Amino acid sequence: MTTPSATGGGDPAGGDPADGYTTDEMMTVAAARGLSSATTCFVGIGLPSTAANLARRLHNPDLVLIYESGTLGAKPARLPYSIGDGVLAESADALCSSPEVFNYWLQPGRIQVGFLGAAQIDRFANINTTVIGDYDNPKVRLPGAGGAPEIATSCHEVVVVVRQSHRTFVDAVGFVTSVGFGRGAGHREALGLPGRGPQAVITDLGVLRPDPTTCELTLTAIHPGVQVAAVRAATGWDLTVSADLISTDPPTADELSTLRRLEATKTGVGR
Amino acid sequence: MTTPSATGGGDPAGGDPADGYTTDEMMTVAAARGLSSATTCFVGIGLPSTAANLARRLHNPDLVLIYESGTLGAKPARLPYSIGDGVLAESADALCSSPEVFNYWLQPGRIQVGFLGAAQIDRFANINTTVIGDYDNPKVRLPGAGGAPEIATSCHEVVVVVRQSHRTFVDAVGFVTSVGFGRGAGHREALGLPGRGPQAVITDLGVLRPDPTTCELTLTAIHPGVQVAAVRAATGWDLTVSADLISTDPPTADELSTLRRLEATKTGVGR
Amino acid sequence: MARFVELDEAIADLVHDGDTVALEGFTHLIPFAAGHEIIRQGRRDLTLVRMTPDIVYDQLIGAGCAAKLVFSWGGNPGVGSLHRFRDAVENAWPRPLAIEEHSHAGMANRYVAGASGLPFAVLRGYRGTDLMTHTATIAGITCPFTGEELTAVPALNPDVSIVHAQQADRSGNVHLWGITGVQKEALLAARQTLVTVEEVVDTFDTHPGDVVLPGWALSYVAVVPGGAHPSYAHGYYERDNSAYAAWDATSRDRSSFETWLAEIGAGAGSSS
Amino acid sequence: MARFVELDEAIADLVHDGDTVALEGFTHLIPFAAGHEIIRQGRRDLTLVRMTPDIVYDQLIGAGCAAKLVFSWGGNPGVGSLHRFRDAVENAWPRPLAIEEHSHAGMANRYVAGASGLPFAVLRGYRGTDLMTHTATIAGITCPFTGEELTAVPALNPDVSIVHAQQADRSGNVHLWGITGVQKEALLAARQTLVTVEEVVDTFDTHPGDVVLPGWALSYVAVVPGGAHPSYAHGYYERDNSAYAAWDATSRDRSSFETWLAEIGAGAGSSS
Repeated sequence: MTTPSATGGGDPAGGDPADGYTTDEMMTVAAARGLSSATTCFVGIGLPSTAANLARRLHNPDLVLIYESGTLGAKPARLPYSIGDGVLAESADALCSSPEVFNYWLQPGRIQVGFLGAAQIDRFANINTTVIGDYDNPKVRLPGAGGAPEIATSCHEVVVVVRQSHRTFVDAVGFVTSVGFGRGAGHREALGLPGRGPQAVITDLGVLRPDPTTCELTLTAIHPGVQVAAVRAATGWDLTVSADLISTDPPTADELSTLRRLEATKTGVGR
Repeated sequence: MTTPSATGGGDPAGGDPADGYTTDEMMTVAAARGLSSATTCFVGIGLPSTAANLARRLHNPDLVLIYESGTLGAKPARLPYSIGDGVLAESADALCSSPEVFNYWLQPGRIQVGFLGAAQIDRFANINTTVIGDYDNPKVRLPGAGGAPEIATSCHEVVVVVRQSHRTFVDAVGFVTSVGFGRGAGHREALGLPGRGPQAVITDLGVLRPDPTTCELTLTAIHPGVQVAAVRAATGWDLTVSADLISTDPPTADELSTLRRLEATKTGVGR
Repeated sequence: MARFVELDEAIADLVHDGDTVALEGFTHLIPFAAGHEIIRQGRRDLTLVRMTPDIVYDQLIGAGCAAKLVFSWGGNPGVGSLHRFRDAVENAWPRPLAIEEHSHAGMANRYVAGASGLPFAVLRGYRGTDLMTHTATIAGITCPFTGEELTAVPALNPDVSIVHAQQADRSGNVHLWGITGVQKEALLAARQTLVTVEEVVDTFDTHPGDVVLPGWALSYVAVVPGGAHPSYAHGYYERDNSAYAAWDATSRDRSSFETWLAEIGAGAGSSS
Repeated sequence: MARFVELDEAIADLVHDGDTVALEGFTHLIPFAAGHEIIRQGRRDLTLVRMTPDIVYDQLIGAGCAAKLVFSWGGNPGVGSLHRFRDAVENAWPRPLAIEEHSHAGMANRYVAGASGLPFAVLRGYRGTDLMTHTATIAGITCPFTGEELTAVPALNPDVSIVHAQQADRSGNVHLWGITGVQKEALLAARQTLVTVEEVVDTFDTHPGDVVLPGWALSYVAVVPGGAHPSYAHGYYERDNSAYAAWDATSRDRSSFETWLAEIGAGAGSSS
């Protein structure tokens, strides 16, 4: 591909590795590294928001963050507590209504990277945030779609940040809330979806990327100290491991301290 | 009809008649009287704007004026020179974009009276502001539609203010820019147009209203000193005169002085 | 022209059993006080419409006010689940809750269509998702110029829409700013409207994200300082994140929820 | 990210013969300086798009820049006719001018569709008018939920949209206020954009009717004080109504118009 990929760079961390960090911290740092060359990012709340704000602080201060609350170019001084946090409005280049953020900004493909979380994700990177079990008689009712279905289709590419477990990484989600590659290669195109779909799924164990031919998520990077067998055990399908599997650089001291300072901003009262 | 009509009242002027006034002044005063009980008015520029602002000054200070420039509730201290005049913005309750004024305010039927001018108007109150002669090889190219087609269909009722002449009042306009009653009774309904259409055409000679049965414009009021024959001569069809023809009260001294003070506001530099 | 009334009078006049009611506000300016008044007045069989049900709808659902929920994201933002919503959907407690779910983009466009006097809106959305299977109010539509296939959603036209704004002036014009979500569209889509406000002022200042709605387009304005708590009112008070966190425990258990109901003055048996 | 450039450089880079170009601004903030630069650079065969052609398009049409005009109201506001527009339509001088005419509501919605990445927009409009006969870009569309018949218009996606704003900041964000018409939509609908501004400021104040567009969504910003004259720039200068009135005489006659062309520095033979 000739277009620059926001998630393509290995982006050597280039600092001294830090001692003692959690798997969540590794995940967030890896996700932030994936945004080192991104221009615009539509940010979901939670892990994606932490990673996107970390990327702005570490190596991409010009990264434009768009939240679905209609805050364009938010530069929050602390981590937002929710997607409609007042710090997003106060720091945004511009504010717009809900219809406008979806119709004028997301839908026309103006945003490069869509940064999503997931309750469940499957082999073809389809995301379920709606329901576990039968739709009309659910075992667990999840929050639902929010902005995700259109983020997943309209952004040029999608990055998913999610903790990996056998319950979360399933062979096929029972409910497709947001389309990854549908039933596999060619399905996005058949549906007429404009974006390229999920290009990276960054977890607490490693990084999965779609196979260029089959679009099946395969393990392409593994975090320090994690065994491939552990990743496979935390995956609900027979996970393919890339022949070019790389090992993620551990967080540098700078990455880790920046992340921790960022996380600490959220513990205040705030709103 | 049970809904109050903005143009239904004879609304006695109730003051001393003024000496010496022009036919244009009579027309504007008559048009302003027609707005004495109106609530909201979508205002075209020119004569309609003068009359609407006069109505606010004379007897309906709460009349809400909406201009197609997206100025909602404009209360201009002087007559606007154009429909996008800065005095409209400065005095408005709220400002909105062009899409919003048409989609959110006009289209849903939120505005009671549409106040329009016309280059030509016909027997069924259809308005032409597009072209005289063949469309592709015109004798006179007029400005075109502007906001009028949707004002004519979406406002609850329409009032037209136009000087009357044989050239302007034609049997059937060569180009329907804004629909009055189309080809006659029932045509608006067949087209699915929500508003009741033109309820008064106020000219420098008198007032024409649609016949309740045929929807043909008939002469229902005549201005002081004007002969019926003169009105008929200035009409391009065989004008029916109402059996209940009334004579318009001449402008009162107050109406006339208020109008003249209002007109004088426009002669300054302004913008 | 908007009339200034007390909150209880406005709710009594506007909200009737069986009505379709939208309380909007995207994280910010959520009309909690109005929601609690609906609970106190014991309304039933409401169709509740809202992009992000938030805890205000968790409370209305738990109190048994709702027969149906039309929504796009039903969580406790920054905290987790809406337990009363889940209990209604998963266990039909205190009564069965029908759901009609969309994406945010779909809901926003449904309000736009409603505000525009159109029966439907067009968007690029839902394709390939299972929402198309389970939600009847999603349809295909073909561009008459290009032949392209797109998605249509029907207009939302609530019987009543309620929002909270920072200010009204003495003419009943209302002013909100900051994150303003879909509030303008929700009000303009509704047959009748109520805006609760923090205060009445003589004139409006300007702020980023200003939305001013003319009083002549509104039904009622009620002055309710703090009416958005525990959500926030930009320029007035911050979000009470601890209240959102505490709701998780209060709502997780039916009996602690019923204690809460009694505390806000809901009549006996409100939830059953 | 918007780049700051000189006006002539921006026009040379953005506007090419045969392009579809929109200069927007509803009475207010009309980008006259940019229009005059297009004339000076001698562009030809443009499709000019604008709700209210105003005298800026009268000038471009008279100068022979345009092959086609897409519009909804072509007059000299407060004065009368656009004589160069009429001469082109009525007499094909200086060259034939194809027209595609709509209502304001239709044009506004065409820009909305363009800004939204949709191929068409839906409205209640045109029914019963002869515009439906003479304008190919109007079609019927049926609501998939109610069966109601409505009207569709195709998206406008200009090659270049140009607007004038009061201010830019140093990051290239632009700020306009007062009557803002369809400028946001025109910019967001276009493949490339130019915003001319009165001045560059460190930070934006707030004003009624604020519109802020992020620099990362724009191509070029050019600082052109007075760039909207003889229209007005709210907060900077008033409309030069006498210039609008004077244009009636200047434009009524081909030779006085050609004198005007020479005065603004258009090359010889610009109009032929």
